[in-house]
Amino acid sequence: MTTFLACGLILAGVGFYLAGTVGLLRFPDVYSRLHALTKADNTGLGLLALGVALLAGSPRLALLIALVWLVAIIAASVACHLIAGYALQVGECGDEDDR
Amino acid sequence: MTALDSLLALLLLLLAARCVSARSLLQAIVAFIVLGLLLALSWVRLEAPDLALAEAAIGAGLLGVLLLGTWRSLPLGHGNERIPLPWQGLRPALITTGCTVLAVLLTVALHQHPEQAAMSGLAALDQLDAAGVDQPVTAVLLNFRAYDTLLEMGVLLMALIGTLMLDSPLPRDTELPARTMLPATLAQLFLPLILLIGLYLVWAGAYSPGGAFQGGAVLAGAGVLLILTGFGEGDGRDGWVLRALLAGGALVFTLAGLLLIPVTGAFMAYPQGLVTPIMVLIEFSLALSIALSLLLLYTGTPGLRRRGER
Amino acid sequence: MTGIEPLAVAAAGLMGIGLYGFCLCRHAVRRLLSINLFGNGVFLALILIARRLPDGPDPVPHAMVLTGIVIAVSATAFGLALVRRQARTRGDDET
Amino acid sequence: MTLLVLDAAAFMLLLLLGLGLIRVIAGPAGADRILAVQLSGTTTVGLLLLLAVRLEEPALIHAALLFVLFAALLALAFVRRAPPRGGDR
Repeated sequence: MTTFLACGLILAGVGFYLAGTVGLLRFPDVYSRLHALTKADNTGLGLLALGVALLAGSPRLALLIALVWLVAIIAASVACHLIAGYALQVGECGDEDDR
Repeated sequence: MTALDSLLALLLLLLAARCVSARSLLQAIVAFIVLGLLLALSWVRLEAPDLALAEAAIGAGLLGVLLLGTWRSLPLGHGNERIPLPWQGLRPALITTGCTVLAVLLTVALHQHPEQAAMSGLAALDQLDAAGVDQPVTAVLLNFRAYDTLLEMGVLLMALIGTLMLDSPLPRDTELPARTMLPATLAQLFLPLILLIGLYLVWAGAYSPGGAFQGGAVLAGAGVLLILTGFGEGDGRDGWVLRALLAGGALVFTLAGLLLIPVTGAFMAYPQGLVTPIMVLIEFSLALSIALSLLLLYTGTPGLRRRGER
Repeated sequence: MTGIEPLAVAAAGLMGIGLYGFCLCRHAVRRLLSINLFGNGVFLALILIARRLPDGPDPVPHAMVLTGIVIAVSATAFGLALVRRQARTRGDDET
Repeated sequence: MTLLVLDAAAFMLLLLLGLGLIRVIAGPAGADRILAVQLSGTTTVGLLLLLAVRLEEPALIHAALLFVLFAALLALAFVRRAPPRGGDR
């Protein structure tokens, strides 16, 4: 039963990753792509981590996996905040990195 | 799993080609950073979690940031170039032929399975009981390749001395695009965690993947985080404490090896019963030296200070 | 022999591409990146060889690769310091 | 069955990482590239967690933890530079 639940959660997580990647590729500008990354990706990692934690078998490892997810959310939100601020300041002037 | 390996190999080659052929230097650097991620996955697939840890600490925490920092310090457009494609001229064509032949020969060679390969490893595994630690890679590093570890520390220090003689520190960080408290908060939240996992890796190196180098690299990453979030910066002057810590790893290692010669009769052999405490002492001093050397290699300065301190 | 090992192809390919970049790139940072590509190929090859042992991976190549990573990082950091110094010296000359 | 699901999920994730590389290569702006690098980082972490269970190697969770702890460093290093337009740089 737990195994089925874990497999379902992992597959659902992969589905969110899929949504995130599609969003990254298909959304029109930087700001909407940020959505794709932070929302879908962290939910994906969350569901995946939950599934993996169920399979891990020991509470210590499960807690460690939960910590990975928690740190990932914090890091991703800060990173996206910074990137958004940068994009806003630079403006979407295209290939500014070819300087 | 073979499908996974094939895809991994394909992506590795794709990114390597991108890294070499991208016109802008930034794009080449970004491709190299992503290649580091995939390399970590390759280490996992090749049953080398030690190397995956090292790649995580070095690739994500140090090398990528150093490359980006150096790129930022270069003048506009510096390093943007178009590499000639294989069919554009005689020289590229010849070089391509040579490299392709090399790659094909190497692929063939790597698929050969000669008899009695890797005798050194069998010998080392047989002797593992004699060592004080259980984890094969750390045990090999500390016992059978003690000279190697010592000289590796020496190479790190030499690179640091060379870098300091060049007197070309990374430029001071510019202000963040948005006035925000978030990075500082991030540093305060993550710093204890990073330090904890760094020290844990040094400690755990004895019986699970990890060790002085991985732990030291993680500690250096903590320093880089402090510098990037504006808590610290490189200093043009150095202090004796810092120098002592830098030399500490190599010194403790050599002294422990030399002073115990009267007891054990051999260089770098440790008396029974005292092996574990001596190993722990050596590992921690090595990790500290490695962390500080890597951090100073990043800043390119002989010292460190708090931001704003004179 | 059990078919083609994909990561062996990747190791050889990384060495080939790294050498190509090293020969044809002019800028120092790009050459450093190319050397690192080549080095990563060598590391992969070493670890692949380490797996030939019947009982578990051979720890000696693992230790060698770990040492190799340390040395690659310190050499790259030194190279980048050289590049910064060179750029600064040239900038001083032009002004 | 669990192994099959784990293998399939790992393969899918690596495939998605590869697709995300299109954004790394195509850009168009530097922010897009660094965003795509962040996504590949998170995907790598997911893969590491999956493989940790699949290969029964708990040390991989430590590697995953290191990757997420250092994930923000690259973004920080990237945005900390003078704006390319205007200014004296």
